Amino acid sequence: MWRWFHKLGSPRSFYLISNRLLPWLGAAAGLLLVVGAVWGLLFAPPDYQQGNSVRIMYIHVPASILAQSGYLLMATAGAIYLIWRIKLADIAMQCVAPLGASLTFLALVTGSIWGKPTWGTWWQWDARLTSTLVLLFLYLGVVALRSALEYRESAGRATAILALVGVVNLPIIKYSVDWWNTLHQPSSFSLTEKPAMPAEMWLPLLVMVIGFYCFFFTVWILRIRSEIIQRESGTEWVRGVAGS
Amino acid sequence: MRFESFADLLSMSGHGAFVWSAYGITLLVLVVNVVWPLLTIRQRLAGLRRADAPGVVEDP
Amino acid sequence: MLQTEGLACVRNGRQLFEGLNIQLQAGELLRIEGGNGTGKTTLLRILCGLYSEYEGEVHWELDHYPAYVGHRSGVHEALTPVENLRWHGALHGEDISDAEISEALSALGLGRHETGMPCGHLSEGQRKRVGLARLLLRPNSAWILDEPFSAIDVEGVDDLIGMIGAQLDRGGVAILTSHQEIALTAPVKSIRLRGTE
Amino acid sequence: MWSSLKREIRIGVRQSSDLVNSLFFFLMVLSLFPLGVGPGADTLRLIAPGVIWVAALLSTLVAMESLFRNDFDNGAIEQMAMSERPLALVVLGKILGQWCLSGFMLVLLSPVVGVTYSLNGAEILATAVALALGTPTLALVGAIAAALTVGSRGAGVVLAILALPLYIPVLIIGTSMIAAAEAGLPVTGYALWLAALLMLALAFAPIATAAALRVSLSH
Repeated sequence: MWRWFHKLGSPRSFYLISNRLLPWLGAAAGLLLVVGAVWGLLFAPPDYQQGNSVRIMYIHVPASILAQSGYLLMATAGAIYLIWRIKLADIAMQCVAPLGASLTFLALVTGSIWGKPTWGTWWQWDARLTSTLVLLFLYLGVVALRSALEYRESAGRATAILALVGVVNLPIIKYSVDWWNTLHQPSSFSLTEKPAMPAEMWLPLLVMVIGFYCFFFTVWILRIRSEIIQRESGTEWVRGVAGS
Repeated sequence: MRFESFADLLSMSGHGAFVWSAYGITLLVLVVNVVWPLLTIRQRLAGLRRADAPGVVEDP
Repeated sequence: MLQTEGLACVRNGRQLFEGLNIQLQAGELLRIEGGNGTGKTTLLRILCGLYSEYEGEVHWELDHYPAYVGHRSGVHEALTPVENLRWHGALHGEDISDAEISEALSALGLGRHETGMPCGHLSEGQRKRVGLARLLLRPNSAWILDEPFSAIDVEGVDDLIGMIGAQLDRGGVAILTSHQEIALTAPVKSIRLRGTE
Repeated sequence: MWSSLKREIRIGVRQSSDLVNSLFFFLMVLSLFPLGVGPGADTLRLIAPGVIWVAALLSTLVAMESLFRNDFDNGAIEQMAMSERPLALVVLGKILGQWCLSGFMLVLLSPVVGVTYSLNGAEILATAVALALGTPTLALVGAIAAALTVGSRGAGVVLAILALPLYIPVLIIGTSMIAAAEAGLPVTGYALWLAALLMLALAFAPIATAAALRVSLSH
């Protein structure tokens, strides 16, 4: 296992491996997302309380799941870079931040659109939306630090430490926001606890979540490849890739 | 199929505007996320190709 | 005392040096020459463990951490030289008596008058001497000095060379960067860093 | 550690500009709200917990900006990194030293603040305890952000962006502690939670700050 881990560690072998992997992943993502969307939009039952607006769940829930797992992935890549100094881990960490931030933003927008028919307002300081907002700030913190240390050799290690500090604080923040919510939240429908769903409701959701994961990895690999070309532009093999 | 007609699909008993706008924004964000790295890859590769092309004076 | 293997460093896309193998025995002086921007300071900071973006290995056999005096003297302008050095001593777990501190300061030409005032009022050269006084505070087996002679007047340089000689005689090592020759009886090794363009 | 703490206090006393600024900042923010929101006693009582804590957060940020800046520029951080004592302990001493002159002062100011926001005796005591338990956590967590940004330009804004999300748990629990005191409810639970956060910060923050400083030295 260790040999494979190191082989993947070199940007060049990652680039070659991803050459084969990317088409399959991209196709799976496209397929799953289309199937899931059509299923959720057209065939899934409306909610007895919210009616059809529950269909927004099929994009809001996967987006916020990906937003959080994105941050965990970023922190893991950061830890790997700090411990084993594998250059690819730094590149991987750098490429997750903008992607994760855009998915967090997506979760916020779809959450507030979903809130409009349910609560009558665009923004409700609901526990899930608030912690998603904080997650967005954590992402922006990593992006801001990375750009503030642009020409610094050890910018990667600094952002890795920040990501790790963030991931340690994430559960604490989430817990305190949920607890704060119970103090101030009038007991109306909240996005936190998902309603008990019949099978024909959560099946499309499952398809969408898997689709979002495939999408996430596809874009992540694309961004990593683009960063590899940038950072390794001096090497022979990248010029070979450019030439072909 | 939960909706009888196309019009019914659009209106979704009043919630259509919200559902479709949410899906629209999602589609936009997803497409931008895919297209952006593809563009930068092509741009960077082209940059390298230009730099390598014989007879091209490499700008300092 | 010191051994490095295949030391290489790329900074801002430029290869500063590569394949650097240094051997330094007790009582030897290593002088690092090179123009500005050839990575002298970076190399010193790598040897101190302050800079870690490099390839290769650095092995020290020392009983104390090396003492480093860089361009920045490590002296706070609101504190007096004595207070500064007392804190520097405490950093290494030794509480050094004020007598020893003022003795070290006077060895560098800083009398009672200067040691009473906050370092902010001292000149650049005097502040550097306070930084250099740190070397005398406790038995260091390795001195790492970045341009020690800059901002020091002529007889100060002689005192300093005398100090370095004494350090080498005691079986310690010294590594320094400097643009001027150093007249010393002890064996002097030197490396020239060419900015490999 | 103690020598760094004493050194920080001595520097703070002699070069009190940065730390006094953060206290003035605290009082200024507090005096803006009555002007903005209205001087009515009950409105002030309602907003008091939130305002006090937001002011404490911002004044800690102002103090954080100068925590490592000076020592980074004059080379003291390099000496700290090369000392035989663990850097985390030395840094802890430095942070607590600075807290004594900035965070702790907020605790001493809480009676003044309490009176201006028409809080009674018990509420002022709760405010003081809350600030006493919360501001060191703010200093410790803020130090991580300060250490990460000390090597970069334009550190002030970036420092705030990094630190504020991490301040949220302290803000929430601290605010609800004062609010509970105003409602006459027991505050021990909140105090214990703030103490728990403090212990967590004391355990982990210095290590992260030391690692961040070593990285900033490698820039």
